[in-house]
Amino acid sequence: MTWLIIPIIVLVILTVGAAIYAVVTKNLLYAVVSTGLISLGLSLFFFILQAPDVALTEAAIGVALTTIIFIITIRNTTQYEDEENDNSAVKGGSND
Amino acid sequence: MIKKILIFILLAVVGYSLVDVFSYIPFGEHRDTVGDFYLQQSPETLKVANTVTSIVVNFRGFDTLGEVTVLFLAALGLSSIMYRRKRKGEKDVRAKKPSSRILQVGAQIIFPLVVVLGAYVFIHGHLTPGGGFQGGAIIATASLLMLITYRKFKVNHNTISWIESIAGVAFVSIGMVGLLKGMSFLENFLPTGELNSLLSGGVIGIIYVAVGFKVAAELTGVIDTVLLNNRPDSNNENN
Amino acid sequence: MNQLLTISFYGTAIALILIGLYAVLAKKNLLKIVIGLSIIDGGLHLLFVAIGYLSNGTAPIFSPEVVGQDMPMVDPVPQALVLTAIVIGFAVTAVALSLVIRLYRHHNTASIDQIKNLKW
Amino acid sequence: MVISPVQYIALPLMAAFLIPLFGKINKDLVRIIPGLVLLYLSYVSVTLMMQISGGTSIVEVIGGWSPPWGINLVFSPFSGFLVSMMTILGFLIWVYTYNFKPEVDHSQTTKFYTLFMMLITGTVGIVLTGDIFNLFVFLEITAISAYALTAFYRERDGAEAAFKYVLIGSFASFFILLAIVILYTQVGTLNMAEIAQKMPGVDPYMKGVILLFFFIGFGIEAEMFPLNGWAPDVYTQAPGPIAAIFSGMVVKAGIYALVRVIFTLFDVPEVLNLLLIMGLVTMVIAEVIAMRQERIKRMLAYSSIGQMGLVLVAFSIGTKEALFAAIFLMFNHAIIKGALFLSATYLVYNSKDKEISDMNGIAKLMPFTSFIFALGAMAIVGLPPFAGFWSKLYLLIAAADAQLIAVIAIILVISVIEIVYYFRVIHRMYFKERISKVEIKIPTLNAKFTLAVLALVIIVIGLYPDLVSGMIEQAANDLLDKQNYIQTVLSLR
Repeated sequence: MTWLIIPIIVLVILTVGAAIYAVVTKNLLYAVVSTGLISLGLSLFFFILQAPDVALTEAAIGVALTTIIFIITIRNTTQYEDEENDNSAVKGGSND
Repeated sequence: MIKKILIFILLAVVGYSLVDVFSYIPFGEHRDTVGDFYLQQSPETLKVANTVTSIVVNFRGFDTLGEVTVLFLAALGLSSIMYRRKRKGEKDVRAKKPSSRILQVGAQIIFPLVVVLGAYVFIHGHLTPGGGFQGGAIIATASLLMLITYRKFKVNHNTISWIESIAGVAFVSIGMVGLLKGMSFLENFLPTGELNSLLSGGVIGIIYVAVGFKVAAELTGVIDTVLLNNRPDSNNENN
Repeated sequence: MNQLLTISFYGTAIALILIGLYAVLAKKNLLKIVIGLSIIDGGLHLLFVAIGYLSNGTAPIFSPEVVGQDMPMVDPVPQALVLTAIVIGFAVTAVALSLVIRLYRHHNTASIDQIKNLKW
Repeated sequence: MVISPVQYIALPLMAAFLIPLFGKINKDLVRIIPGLVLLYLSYVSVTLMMQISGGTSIVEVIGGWSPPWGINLVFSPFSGFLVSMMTILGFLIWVYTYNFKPEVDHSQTTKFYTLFMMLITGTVGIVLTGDIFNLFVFLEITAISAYALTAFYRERDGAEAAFKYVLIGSFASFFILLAIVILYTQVGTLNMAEIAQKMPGVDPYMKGVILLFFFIGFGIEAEMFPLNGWAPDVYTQAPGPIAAIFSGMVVKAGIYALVRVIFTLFDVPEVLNLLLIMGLVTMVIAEVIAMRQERIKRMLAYSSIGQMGLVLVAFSIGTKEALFAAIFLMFNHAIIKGALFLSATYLVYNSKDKEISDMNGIAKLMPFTSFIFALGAMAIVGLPPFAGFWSKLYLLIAAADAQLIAVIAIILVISVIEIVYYFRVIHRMYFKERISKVEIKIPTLNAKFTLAVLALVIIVIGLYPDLVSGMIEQAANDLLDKQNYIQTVLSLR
């Protein structure tokens, strides 16, 4: 596993960085995409940890399906966290 | 502001305790766990090459039954939460504008390939990495592709609920057969075959195929529900 | 060397848990909260797989190349449990998101501050 | 087919998978089948309880691998008693639910009954299983059905309550999962009997951390302070019968998991002190808040939390008599709170805000339902000769034996508070003029049947507590006798 040390460190930075960005950014779409990136990083982690089954599951469910559901939700709700420059989001809903 | 400080104190406490606890848990060392027993029994008794599969389907098969149920309930709960009464003449609308020709042709080519890939993954679940959940998720991704590309592509809810029911009933019935034969629930009652051949592992392969169908149907149902309810709202909804 | 690996695996997992926790506690936006929940989930899964790892172990699959050689294998149990946990996590996320959509439809906002029919 | 505990899980699952298909044959089948399943399971409960009447346990292996390798179900006097209570109460609530809101669409009805059945199955699974990760899976089954059912009505703020529930419920899952991760590294197994066996060898620091995480996780499910913020909203927003299930079963399952972990898995008696303090704090705060509530369901919810605090106090005393009182309290609370929720649901059926003032003078219009509510109120505060009296009495005796004078004083003060706020409602129902213009809704015949049965149980248990005390005593013995549990499960090897 020694030769893997550089890729692992890159992966750590990528995953943690994506997590921080996902929390900090105001644009929810970017946040969701970085959540997908975290899942991608995790699935590579699982691969390195000799867990191909888990890696495959995380790739299929975490990277693909979760991200898609998040994106659909954003399309239905709002794209920005503070909702003031919320012009591009599909407006739906009413005050009832 | 006080709230922020409290949050950071809480995070510091949780973080410190986690770091402290895990500093006592060595990484990459061998521990005496039930895993050793599974690693020994899986190739010898069950003739299943993939030990994770034999744990998921046989040793801890009850967990998997519960897990399939969780997904089933999520699909059900989702459509219950998102449910709304249709107005007269209203149709399920998803489309705003049609997608490009290239995307359509591409989706037509890719769709069967991805479905075959998914089926391959769950049929070979006991031999190679992957299995019912992974294969099912892959197939769901394929139908997602069709849903997005073809605005008129409709998931047939009848078919889905049939697949889901039959696969679920197959899972429970296979478990019941063991019970009826005087053995325990979910026990393997078929010959186990030879290690690393397609027909090895007795009921494990069959159950994982059922799980694959069920997961594919459930995940497709989840995505379709979320997509379908994607319509602007009306005022007379809350009644 | 081993220390570095320990830090990278356990450390990433714990970092993810803390970051997710921060998002859940500090953020006002419902979607951000759900994102936080799924980040915590990811950290826990990594933690789970990491405790089952064995140095120089192979994946717990007796493929034809491995059979007969006495290779050390990683613990398969945490992997099986994580499979279950991932699927459950997805189910919970999906339900939470459907609730977000419904709340947005009803209140036309996704901010906790403005949804206060019940006391928070 | 031989009757065995696995049917508690397998049959409802089979039915749940089949319900959509049955719905295509006949629309009424989706409502009838869950009832038939629950009726059959009640029969299974009675049969199995007869089999273990000598104080033995039934351990069922799943997958053909004996513990600790496979998952096993344990139908012991304690878990069996709770399971029987849950299935029979579940069947009664199903009877009540039939025709509850006839105007709901067919597709929603199908979902409601499936989720309803799976909610009960999840709680039964939590109680039956002998594997800690399997317990987590069942907890999630319970939780997801509960989330969906909380948000079932569109016209209420159910989605908000459900989101809150998802948030706090996820925290519970995280802590439990984390505890399982650390536990697995220390003992290398997930079977509860083997964990208990290996626990003395675990490093005390690790033991403390694992126990703390379990304590937080299950404490949330058991409505322990300060983690019970979800409960009042969920009880208020969920459909009435579902609130009865929450207070009668879901919380009981959480408490079961908590005490199973404390008494069987771990050998740390110090945690009982923590449990005592948390129980007292939960009880006092909840009852004081309950006094100030203006909405009937919120009041019942806080009263429910307060009662759970009382149960935790009883468990924390730790003697055999106290455990007896605790289990008796759980039983009584399930029955009585069930009756209260179910009758209150009809008393404020059409009212939008479900305010207590809507119930002014309602006794003249709905004498039967009001009578059930009054009966339940008198039983839950512990007046003789109703069921609640005995459990409180036993608890006070147990506390006196353990020389906990302060605890006795607090319980008595709390009882006075309970009397005040319950009698305030009764007073309004019977002696005030009706001001609300909301139309009343007379309970359907089947709902009346359920209410009558529950009331009968309250009165009969109050007059003849010996009917259940034998079973409860065995349950208490079973919970205390850890070695017996370990041996019964692991002897199958």
